[in-house]
Amino acid sequence: MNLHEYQAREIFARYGIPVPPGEVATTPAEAEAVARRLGGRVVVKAQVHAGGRGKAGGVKRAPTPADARAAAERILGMTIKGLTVRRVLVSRAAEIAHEAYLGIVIDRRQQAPVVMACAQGGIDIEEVAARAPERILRETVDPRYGLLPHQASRLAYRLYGDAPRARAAAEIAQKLYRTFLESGASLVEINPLVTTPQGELQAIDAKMVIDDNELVRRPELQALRDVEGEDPGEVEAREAGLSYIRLDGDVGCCVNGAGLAMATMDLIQYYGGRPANFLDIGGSSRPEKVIAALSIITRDPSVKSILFNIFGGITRCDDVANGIVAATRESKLPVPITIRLTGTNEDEAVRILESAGFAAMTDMDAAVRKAVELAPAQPQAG
Amino acid sequence: MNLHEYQAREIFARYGIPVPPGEVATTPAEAEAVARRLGGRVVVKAQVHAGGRGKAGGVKRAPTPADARAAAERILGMTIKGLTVRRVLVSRAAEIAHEAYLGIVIDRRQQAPVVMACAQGGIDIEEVAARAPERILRETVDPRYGLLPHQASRLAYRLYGDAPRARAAAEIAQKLYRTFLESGASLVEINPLVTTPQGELQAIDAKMVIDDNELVRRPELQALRDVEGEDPGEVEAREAGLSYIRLDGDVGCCVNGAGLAMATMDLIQYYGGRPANFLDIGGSSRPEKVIAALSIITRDPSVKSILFNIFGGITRCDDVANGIVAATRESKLPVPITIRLTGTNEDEAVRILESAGFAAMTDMDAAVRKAVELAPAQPQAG
Amino acid sequence: MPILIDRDTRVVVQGITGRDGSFHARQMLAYGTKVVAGVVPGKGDERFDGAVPVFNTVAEAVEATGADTSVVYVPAAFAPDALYEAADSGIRLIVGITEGIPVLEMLKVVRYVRERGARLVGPNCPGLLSPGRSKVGIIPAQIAAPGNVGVVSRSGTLTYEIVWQLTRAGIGQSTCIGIGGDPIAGTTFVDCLEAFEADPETDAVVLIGEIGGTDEQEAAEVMRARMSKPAVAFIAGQTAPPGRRMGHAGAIVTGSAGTAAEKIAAVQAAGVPVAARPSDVVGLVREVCAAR
Amino acid sequence: MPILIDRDTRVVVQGITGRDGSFHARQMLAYGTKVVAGVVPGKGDERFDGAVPVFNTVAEAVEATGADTSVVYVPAAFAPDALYEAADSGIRLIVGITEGIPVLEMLKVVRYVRERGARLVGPNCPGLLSPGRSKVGIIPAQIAAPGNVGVVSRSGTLTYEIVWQLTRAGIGQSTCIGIGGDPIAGTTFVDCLEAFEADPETDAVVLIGEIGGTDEQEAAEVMRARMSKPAVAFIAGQTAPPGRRMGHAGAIVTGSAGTAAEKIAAVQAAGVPVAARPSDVVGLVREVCAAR
Repeated sequence: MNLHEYQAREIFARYGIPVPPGEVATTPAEAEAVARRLGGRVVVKAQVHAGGRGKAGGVKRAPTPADARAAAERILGMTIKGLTVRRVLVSRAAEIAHEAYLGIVIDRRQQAPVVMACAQGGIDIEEVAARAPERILRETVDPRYGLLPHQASRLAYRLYGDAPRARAAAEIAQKLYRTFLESGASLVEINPLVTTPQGELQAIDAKMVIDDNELVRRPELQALRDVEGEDPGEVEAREAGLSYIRLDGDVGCCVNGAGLAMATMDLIQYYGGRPANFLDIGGSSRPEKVIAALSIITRDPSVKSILFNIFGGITRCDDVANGIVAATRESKLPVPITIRLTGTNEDEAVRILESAGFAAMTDMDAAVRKAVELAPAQPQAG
Repeated sequence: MNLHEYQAREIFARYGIPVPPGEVATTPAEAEAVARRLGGRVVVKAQVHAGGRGKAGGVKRAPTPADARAAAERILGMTIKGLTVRRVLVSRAAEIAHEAYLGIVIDRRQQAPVVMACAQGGIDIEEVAARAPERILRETVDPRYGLLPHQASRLAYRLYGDAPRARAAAEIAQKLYRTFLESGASLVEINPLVTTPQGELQAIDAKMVIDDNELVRRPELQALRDVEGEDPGEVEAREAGLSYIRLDGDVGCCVNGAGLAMATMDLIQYYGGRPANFLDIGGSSRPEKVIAALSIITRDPSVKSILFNIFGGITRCDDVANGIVAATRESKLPVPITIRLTGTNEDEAVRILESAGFAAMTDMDAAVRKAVELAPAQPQAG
Repeated sequence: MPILIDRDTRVVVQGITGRDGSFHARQMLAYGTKVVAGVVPGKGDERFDGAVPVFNTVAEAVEATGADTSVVYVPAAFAPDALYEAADSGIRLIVGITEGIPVLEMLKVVRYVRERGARLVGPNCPGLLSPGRSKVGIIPAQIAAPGNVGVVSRSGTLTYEIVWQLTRAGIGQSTCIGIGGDPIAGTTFVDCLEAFEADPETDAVVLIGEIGGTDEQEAAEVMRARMSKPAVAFIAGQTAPPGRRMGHAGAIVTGSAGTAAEKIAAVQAAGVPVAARPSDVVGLVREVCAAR
Repeated sequence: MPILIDRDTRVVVQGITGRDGSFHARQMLAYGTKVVAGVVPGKGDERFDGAVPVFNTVAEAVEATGADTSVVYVPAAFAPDALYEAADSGIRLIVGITEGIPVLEMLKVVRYVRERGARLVGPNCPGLLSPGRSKVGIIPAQIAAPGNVGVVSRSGTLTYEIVWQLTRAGIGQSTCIGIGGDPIAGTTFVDCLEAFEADPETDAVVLIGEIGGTDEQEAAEVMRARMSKPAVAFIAGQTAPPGRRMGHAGAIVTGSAGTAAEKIAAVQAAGVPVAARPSDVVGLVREVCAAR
């Protein structure tokens, strides 16, 4: 789960990481009031779960409260990568002498958290990693020991030549590690970590991603989820225990298992179609899940053809068939459906579907090809 | 540092380990008042840093508050292994259906904490360990992981056949481990861990030893030290940064280094004498330490002869010599002194001592022999 | 010889009385797997389905039954401790089926298990199936047939799909192993490839990958440099939106975004053919075996 | 060849500007030890006594100077981190002089150091002296002389006493090593005995033990079963009151109270003579060497 910048900086501050003062606002008037409270120059920043906010015009400097209001007016309601901006962060503008990067992620290969720093900050760190990996400084953490003081210090002395800044940076790295660990994060980032002309360090942007598996035992973080800022289909899916991501195509699909779901999407493309979504109903096959899945798919107006691809293992094909029949009993489907089922209780499923007037297929390629054919060809359709 | 039972049980209770209600009392009237508050039968227990309190008459059951008063009257002021009882714990008497042992210590060989349990409790666990070690159940803790739930559970199921008690015991073991870890203990013990006729578990006696090296960072535990309950010489020594243990003999000794101090005591015995103390002035040789050491030794009335044995390495012999001269300038020593010094600045030390009227030797055997001779032979003297 | 499990594998089921544990214990028993014990704290002395003894602890189960392999169906909140317990009770192979274990927990678990000389497969994995010999986990038995192709995969149903197509085409499997899709896994593609390479009854390997991480790139390196046996791959997620699954974090560490395209390129560069569709796997297996 | 250190040993001093660190760094330099670097965070770019470069981190010191050995004089509160740092900066031998480190910290440190392939001597130890070659720690140089007797001890000044008597009697030493008196130590008697056994320049070993723990009993077992070279022991603490030093706790774990009497009996049972007085060590060394 991604946190918004304003949420992440609040958590950072709780752990003692220096962040410039700021508050979130949902209206231009609020933004102006916050700017007045803060005094001095501020920055108004769109709070959306999308990268490249700056380039999209979602970040504006405002020398006066009136400017802050005007900036908020322009930013609130703006759409960045398909997401509507509903909140802005109004934060005191920092004076910047130097920008660095500090972050912590899990290194899958070393099976350890890695603290990373880079003397260039405020930039696209992925690009640095790909182009000039030697510029990224690393400390691998033994998860049984945590980030040891000398590791934080070593990283900090490599990042900054002077002892005062190195000491401050080492302390921030230690606090950032505690934030990471105690929040169950899979990523925390300060980008940029700014040095002011007075030589002080400040975390100007804050990013946190929480491991979804940690949320069960961290209701206080779960509560930070911004459902308004998400696709409503994805919210509904999560509540129904499904995994759903909306895409640009027109063939809506419902599959059991993430790998098979991705392979199904790939096969739709292989046969010239475009998947409208990723949807994994998971291992269980309770009919309610199937009903929820169908409701989410059919609500997407770009879906022109629906494909079920079920490989029955633990999932029982007859359960899925019953779900489809139940979901379509009350309201007829607005678009054609292609159903492929094979494996556990396949025969029973076919019987259930056929007696409800559905055809059932058992071959994946054939089913995908048919579902693609049923979506009317649209050059560049969305 | 040893804690008293009443201190340890308070810490146990803070960690959620069930202990019967009770309070400490310093007078018989207080003991009676506590017994009245608690209601029902109580136990009155001497609070001294000595084992075998029960055998020495330091633990008495009291069915009524008046009995508690009477028991406290007999116990307070009593001497157990040379220590005067100044406090009693008045605790509600538990009904006992079964007694077990539960403890945690550091296993030096495995370099790990070991949680130990024994289905026989309230007994001398060292004796069981020596005589029937197979009766002690063990779980070795990986210090990087702590006592894992399954380890506590495994120990508990081996200790008790029934699931309800095993679950309760596993929980107590986990809490005891947290107590151990967070207190910087080198030993924690519940002996006995009692099962009441209702099937509930209670910690009836509580023992904790804190690693002295942990006290610097744990002032709240340091504050629990009962200086009144200790030998005044040992208290003074600790405050002066010396390591001192009073013994039964008459040759008082002052040595630098624990190993050499023990070897010196052994050599006193080898030559027919009896050491009056262990005293290690440590690596530094500031004259104040020497002055404090001499004051502690001479205050012990059983000391008939004093021996200094200094091997100068980091310790400088001239510093020690200066300390001896300074300490004896104001008050003459009541008993003869034998001084052996060798190593760093030995010549200078000899000069200092001789000009102050002391003889100085360099051979350890010769010095010990002489110090023993100077203590008048006393058959079985104390 | 199949890898990791065989006819003699003696299995203890941790969480045998739970919903998933009981269902799959029965499936394993029906397949002929030697399920010798179950573990559920507090249910020691019971018998599962009147036949399999249940113990309070894995240590007891191992002592009483000689179990050497454990399969864990314990809910996520208790699963790490179940994995720790298996590792320090003398179990040599631990199969973690449970999904939803936090990554930060798993970082500690994998080290603990490794230090104690055990192997963990999973978590969040379907387990292992050596057709005709033993099944430990949840892979449906009816989709597989004995043979000489090793299958290793990060996914569940996609594996079943491909195994089923192999079986229908008359291509049996030596062992099918699902290593799980979590970012931190006890067993990697590389471990499995090495085991298949060493297994005299495996003639070729099918590797089923997906987006995220760089496991497939590491596997490609092993297939290129250290494997004599032919391999075929399929990699899912060409149409997956970038940045969704550990995309950003992974990319900072490795400089790779973990896309299917990168993985396919790496595997092909190692001389291993990559199937465009799951249904192309059968044909490629036939080709690489014939070319041998 | 002396054990663990030699003329080529390149030493970094952690805490070189502190009271103890600076004094002993000078002593080591005067002895001819290759003190190539010091480490004090925040004092990088300085030079100690105008000669030894000081670095902010051990990693930098190792990279710039090729240091392979570290000696730690850092105060107890910061010493564990200094030990961790040495271990993960490529140092192979770490000598921990600092006293007062909590046992619970050391339990974690010893595992960390071991996993990273380094050896820790100490903490709370006087270090090592290979007479005429190198000195790492605080053993006074003037008490020792080159020769073929290895000395290993848990104590400080008692070691000096015995080494000095050996030297005065014309018996030189290959290496004198003080492993420290703390309950948890990185290097044990057994480790040192094995090293002396393997060292062609050591002909006999003097072991100096004391009460507490069972290290001497374990050493006795090694001297009996795995050592061809003769040994002599002295064990201090026969008159020490029982139950004072880890007496109770140790006894519960091991069933042994760690008394001198138990240790002496164990060592004698291994065929190793135990000196009644420190001054008897010289004679016994002569005897065992002559009998060889």
